[in-house]
Amino acid sequence: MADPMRIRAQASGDKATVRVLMSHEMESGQRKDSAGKIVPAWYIQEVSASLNGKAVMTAEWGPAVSKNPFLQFVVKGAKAGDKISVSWKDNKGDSRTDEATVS
Amino acid sequence: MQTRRETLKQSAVVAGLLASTGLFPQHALAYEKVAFEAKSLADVAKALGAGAPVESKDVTVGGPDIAENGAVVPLTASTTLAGVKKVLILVEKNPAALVAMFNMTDSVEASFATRSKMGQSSDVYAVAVMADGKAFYAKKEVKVTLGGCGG
Amino acid sequence: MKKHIKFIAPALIALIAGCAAVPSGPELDKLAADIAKASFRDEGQAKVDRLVQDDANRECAAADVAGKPIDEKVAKVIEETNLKAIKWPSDGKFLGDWKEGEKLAQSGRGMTWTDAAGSENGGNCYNCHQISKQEISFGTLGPSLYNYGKMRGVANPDAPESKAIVEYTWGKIWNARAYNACSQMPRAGHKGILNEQQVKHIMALLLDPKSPVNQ
Amino acid sequence: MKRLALAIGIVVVAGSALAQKSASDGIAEYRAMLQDGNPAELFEAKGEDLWKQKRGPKNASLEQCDLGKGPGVVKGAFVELPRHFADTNKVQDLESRLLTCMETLQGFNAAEIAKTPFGKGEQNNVTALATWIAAESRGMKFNLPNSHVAEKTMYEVGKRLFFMRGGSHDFACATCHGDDGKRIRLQDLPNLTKNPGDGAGFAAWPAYRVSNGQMWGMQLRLNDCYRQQRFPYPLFGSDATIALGMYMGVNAKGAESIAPAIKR
Repeated sequence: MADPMRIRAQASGDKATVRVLMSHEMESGQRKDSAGKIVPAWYIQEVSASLNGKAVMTAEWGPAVSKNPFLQFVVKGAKAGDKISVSWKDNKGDSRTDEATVS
Repeated sequence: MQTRRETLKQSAVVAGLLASTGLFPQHALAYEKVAFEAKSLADVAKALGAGAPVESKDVTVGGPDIAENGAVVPLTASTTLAGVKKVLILVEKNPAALVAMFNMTDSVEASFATRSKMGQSSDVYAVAVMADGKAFYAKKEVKVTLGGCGG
Repeated sequence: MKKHIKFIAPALIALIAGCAAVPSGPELDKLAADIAKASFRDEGQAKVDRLVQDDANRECAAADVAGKPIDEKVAKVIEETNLKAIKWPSDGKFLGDWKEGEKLAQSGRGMTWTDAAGSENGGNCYNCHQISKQEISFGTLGPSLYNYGKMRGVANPDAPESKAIVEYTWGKIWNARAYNACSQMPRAGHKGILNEQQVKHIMALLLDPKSPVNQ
Repeated sequence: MKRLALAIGIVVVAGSALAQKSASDGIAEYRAMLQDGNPAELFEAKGEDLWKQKRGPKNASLEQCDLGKGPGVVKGAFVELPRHFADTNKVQDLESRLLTCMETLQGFNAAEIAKTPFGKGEQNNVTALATWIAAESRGMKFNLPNSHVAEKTMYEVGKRLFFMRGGSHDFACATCHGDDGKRIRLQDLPNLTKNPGDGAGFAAWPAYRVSNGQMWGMQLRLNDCYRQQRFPYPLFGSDATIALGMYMGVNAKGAESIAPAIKR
């Protein structure tokens, strides 16, 4: 199973900035291994985020997003103590959901 | 103008948003395969059923002037336009131009940051796709330098 | 080499852990050499014989450890020995193609344990020197070589008045220690990093009036 | 962040400002952008879990591991390593000490782990552990004890190895790291013969490498330096690598640790 994400959500005024680090190879499908064979693409395709269980954002990614991806977005109406949940799913069907509390 | 594909896609997004805890319902997101294979800004917009993109000062793209390493290039996209439906980040000279696509709701700001691989120096784009299908963009050049001998 | 490790290690521990005083200088030199021997193994083309130092490397390193410049007489011997070892171009032609030279100057590849044995070596030049104005990714360990030929008045590298600087440049690339006993620059020709043809290309990059270096 | 200007006047101003900005300023800006969100955090979290988790043939955690400040004391340990350990009667760096703890407490075979290539199996766990342990001393200043005769001896050995020229290119550690203000290509090179400043050199590793998305501990940092020096392969946790750590660590006295850092 994939390693956990690191999610930091910091409230400021009536919104919270969410910073997420995900543990993923994000293999582009362009790279060759030492034997000269193309390493198959393996990357996060879908990302979604929710605030206290309510979906606030979805994203679709291509294989160009860097290894161990970083994502930042701003959730309106989020305050300290709220729960931010982030999920990803990759092109092999593996997925991961982690949650953080807004500080 | 809305294509059939676009209509389908919209309902897919709605389905995705209805998913409660962020777990993905089966096939909630129909991954935009064609858009993620497109080679240019125009083709990405077309694949998403959007109109021809127009440059706009209300869209902002962020990134370094020079990236020390093409493996990780921090890029941001934001817009002050009301009624934005999607925010896109593109790298023109990558094998496929579209890097990331963010689907908006009223609960997030139209401002996103992520990091992209870049094979070479290139223009990068932030694109705002509006509810009415119009697309606006900003671009900037990011130079990618080669590193040292590996250290 | 590997067999030695087992014999040396206990001796090292005894010496290091010996509760007396810190060993003296020559003892430390010996200990450092023994530790080096016990701490490395062959990998790919990078074999443990690369730890063997010639006089030039040993004397210069010793001076560095002591924090003093190398003894003048010792320096002279190193320079003379290395000068004698320089191979001059077999056909008398010093310059090749600056475009090939630029490629070699850009490349830092070759001779590491991850490089395939026999693969083409680069010159590593940009790692330490500014060379052409176009390449902004250059190192500063060595002096800038931008306008190298132009600054030295080389309008025609074949002309007799250019002979001295052309020969010096060849010698410097081939074996930098011939002119400066403790130069940090690799001995590209002497150590077989670059072959004669490759050195000619680098020469052209520095001295050909058409090279971007001299624009 | 640069707003795309439509008015020609603005374009001209922006253009000249760009031209004045040097390449190194641009690179500095790029590096600053990466500071916010260092993927090393992912490894930190993993390392903390590994420290507390019962693992290995003895099904034990590492919580009783003595990193030099007594069993279980993690905070501040990183900035005092390498140091001499009475139980092994050896000078050990963070990674070799972790191997000792993994063997004595958890029952792993330290020699097997040392032989495992970087990035494989238990080596990944050693790196994650080192990342977390380093992070626990973030902001603290390096202050190796360097009082035991074995420590002083290893410092002197490290100094000699630092200046040892060899290989096909006659390189020593000192070739790149013996002087102030030098660069290889665009990379700034810390002068490791003295305190190179807060968060530079020894005070930056373990670090996340953006070029390959890998987390590197000091052992791998040294290993790759030697690779590029065209030297043979240094054994993991060998006395040469520890002596060099001792030399760099003592020289870095007073430097603030920013490890785990993010590097190009």
